[in-house]
Amino acid sequence: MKENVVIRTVSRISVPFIQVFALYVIVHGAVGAGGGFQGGVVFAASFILMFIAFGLSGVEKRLGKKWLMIYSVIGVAIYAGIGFLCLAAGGNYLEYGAVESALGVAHLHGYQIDAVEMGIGITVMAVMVSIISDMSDRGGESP
Amino acid sequence: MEAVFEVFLSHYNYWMAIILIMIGFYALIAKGNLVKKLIGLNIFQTAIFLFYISLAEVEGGIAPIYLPEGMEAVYVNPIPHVLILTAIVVGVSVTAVGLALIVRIYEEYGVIDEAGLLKVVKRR
Amino acid sequence: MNVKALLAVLFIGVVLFWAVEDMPAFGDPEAPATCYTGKLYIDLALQDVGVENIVTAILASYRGFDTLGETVVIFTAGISVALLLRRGGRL
Amino acid sequence: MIEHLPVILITVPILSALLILLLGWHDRRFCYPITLATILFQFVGGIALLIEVMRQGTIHYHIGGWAPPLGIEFVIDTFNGYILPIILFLAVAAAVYARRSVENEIEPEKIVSFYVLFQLLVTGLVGMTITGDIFNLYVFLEISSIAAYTLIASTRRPRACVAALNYLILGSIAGGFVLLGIGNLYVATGTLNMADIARLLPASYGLATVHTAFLLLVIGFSIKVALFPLHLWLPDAYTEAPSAVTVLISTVMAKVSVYAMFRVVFSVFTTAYFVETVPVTELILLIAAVAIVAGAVLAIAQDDLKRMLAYSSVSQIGYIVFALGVANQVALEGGLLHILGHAVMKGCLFMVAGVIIYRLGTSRFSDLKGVAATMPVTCATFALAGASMIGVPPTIGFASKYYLVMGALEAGYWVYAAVLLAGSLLAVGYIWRFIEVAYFSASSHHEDGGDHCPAPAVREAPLSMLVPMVVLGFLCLLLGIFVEPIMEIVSPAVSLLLGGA
Repeated sequence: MKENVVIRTVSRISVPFIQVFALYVIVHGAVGAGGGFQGGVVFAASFILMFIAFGLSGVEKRLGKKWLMIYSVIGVAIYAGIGFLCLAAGGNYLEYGAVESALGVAHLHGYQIDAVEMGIGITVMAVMVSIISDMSDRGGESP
Repeated sequence: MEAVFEVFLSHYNYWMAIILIMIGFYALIAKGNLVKKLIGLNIFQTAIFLFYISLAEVEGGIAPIYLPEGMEAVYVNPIPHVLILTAIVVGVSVTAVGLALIVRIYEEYGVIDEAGLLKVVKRR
Repeated sequence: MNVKALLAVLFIGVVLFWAVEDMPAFGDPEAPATCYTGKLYIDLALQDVGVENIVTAILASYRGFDTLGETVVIFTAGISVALLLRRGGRL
Repeated sequence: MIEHLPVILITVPILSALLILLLGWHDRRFCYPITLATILFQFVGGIALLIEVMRQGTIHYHIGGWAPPLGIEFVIDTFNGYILPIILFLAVAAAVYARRSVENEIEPEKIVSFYVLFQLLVTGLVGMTITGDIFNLYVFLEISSIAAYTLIASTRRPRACVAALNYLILGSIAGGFVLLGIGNLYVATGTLNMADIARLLPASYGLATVHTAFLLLVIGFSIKVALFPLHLWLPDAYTEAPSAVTVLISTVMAKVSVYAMFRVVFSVFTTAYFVETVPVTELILLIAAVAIVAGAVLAIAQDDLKRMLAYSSVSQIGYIVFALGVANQVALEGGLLHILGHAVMKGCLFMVAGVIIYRLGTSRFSDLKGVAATMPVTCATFALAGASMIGVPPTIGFASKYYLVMGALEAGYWVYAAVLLAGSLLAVGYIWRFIEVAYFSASSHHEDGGDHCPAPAVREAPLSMLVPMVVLGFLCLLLGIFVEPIMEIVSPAVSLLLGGA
């Protein structure tokens, strides 16, 4: 790809803002429009912008495919783990109130919902980036 | 005629969704190009999402997020939104797997339309 | 024009259009869906879950298992694409 | 912990799928033991649930502690309590069988993700079986479908990708129809819980919305179970998939799809709707009869063992759907028995095909001449399971077909009873083709030095593939002889299905 200063500079500036906005969307899910899935997709979009602007191999090396896989595992594990936490606290699966009353901390289930949203966001982000990188990895190899 | 028009006026959302469903479904089963088939699949699914979202609507309703205490409002039905959030993810996943399969097929056979594929697959 | 495909599409179209006449009108506040569970969620979500966004309350709490399923679906898709397209490496 | 067992059966396997991925990254050898252990655990859990259901009646599990119209509920009654151990037993058999077969057919670097998806497929199917919420059913349907598309394409053969894409397109149409059907039901009743829908539905039996929902759901699940005119994805998918995957999808996935169809038709719409309000049983019977005959005729016309068995599946699915059409006690008992019987025997037959592919690298009839001389155990097992497929007493195939015919006669469908018997005769035709090739044709391998035979010394397959195959073969016989204890589970399940009337 030809060097293009404008694209690189603009994306270098905008990527952090996109990521901050993505985190805002995830965390804001409980009180307003937003949520884990939407935020995760926005977060993935920032990486995809980097793919486009800086080329695949460089960004992939920074990101590490191994870490993408681990992130997607962590996301699902957070969600399922919170469910098991509720089981351990004596409630049904995903019964957030059980943990709250077992530990006696107020507003805990709000935090659990936030954690669940984070889990969704992490998984969605990691999987989206890994799908894009897997697919665009193959350029020029076809017959 | 009058009655049909009445039904159309009060149910146009479903009509639009169904027309889109038919367009997507046609593209899905009749198009030869595999990528166009997947585009058809996406139109088909998105039309179904539109159908769901439109049946959540309540006249004069606002997004289902509670207003500050003391303010009264009519909220739209939140469940279809939740269901479709899930269904969108499913649609994205199916599209991703389908595109990955098409990439593999293109690498193996060098064709991307159904007729050509049929010929190549038979020959081997 | 593919006649067989057109017939299938027309069949589905007719079936779906047939259903429309018995559906509640667009934005009808008396629709069964809105009156029954929709209203229940709107009335209960704040005191049950304590989250302002009703969609999030349903997504994460009432129908949380659907969302776990959704997360697993996207995880499955990620693994699937990796299986189909990734060459070499440890996976 | 027993009261949380339903949800543990789904969530522990999800965690174990993650574990397979992480440990598999470290060392590939960890994958298989974890998969096998998890599926075994699920099987034991399934048995425990069945015992619990038989002892105490239907189990309800409210996820998140939310009662049904609001939350998602798991319901285990005698019907899915009966299905659950069957599918998990066959999943265990497929998992035992998978190890060597997968080493042979799949590139080593794909094994980790293969087992992750294998685990997720089984988990999705278990979820479909025990959920009591119709949208949750859709979510699990899609988990299992996506895993299945990829597993089919995971071999080295490029044609598998084409088969998988075909399946993906038809499967997505099915998924879309199911989603639309659920939407129509939701418009009519305003709820997503199956029992709740069944409770509210009688008020709106006259609405076109409900008829449309019924039609869409039945068409959607018909694509999934490959009922005759909609079976086009099945032969390619079953033929091209790796042997272990073929065993899994032809037994477990097909049976769960049939279960979902039965569940939606009987528990959501109930017999009061589809027998009395909208009489569609005649149509279902006609389609099922056509499926039985057409599937068997097409099976006879094939020249490849695996493809022949795939078409035979189309025919046998016809038998199960036939029971749905008759919808009386005896015929449904036959249908549920055939779900068990067909799962066991078709699993066994596909394992035979896989073993033959493992040793000979092909399953074309022209290359299998005289294979019985070198693989006696395999071919004997095929004969045993094939006899069950035909319906020779005292096998399980005979028992289920006996009940089906009796049910058809009881309902006065003489012609259709004759069709069932004709289907059995046609089954003789296709089973005999392999027997003839294997036992009564001169071996080509030994005479011309085996030059189109990749393995120079053809002998029986490894023990880990033979054992599940032989066990399933003997089960065809044993279940047929000891059919009484099974009927004790099946009869209440059928009463439960018909209970809505």
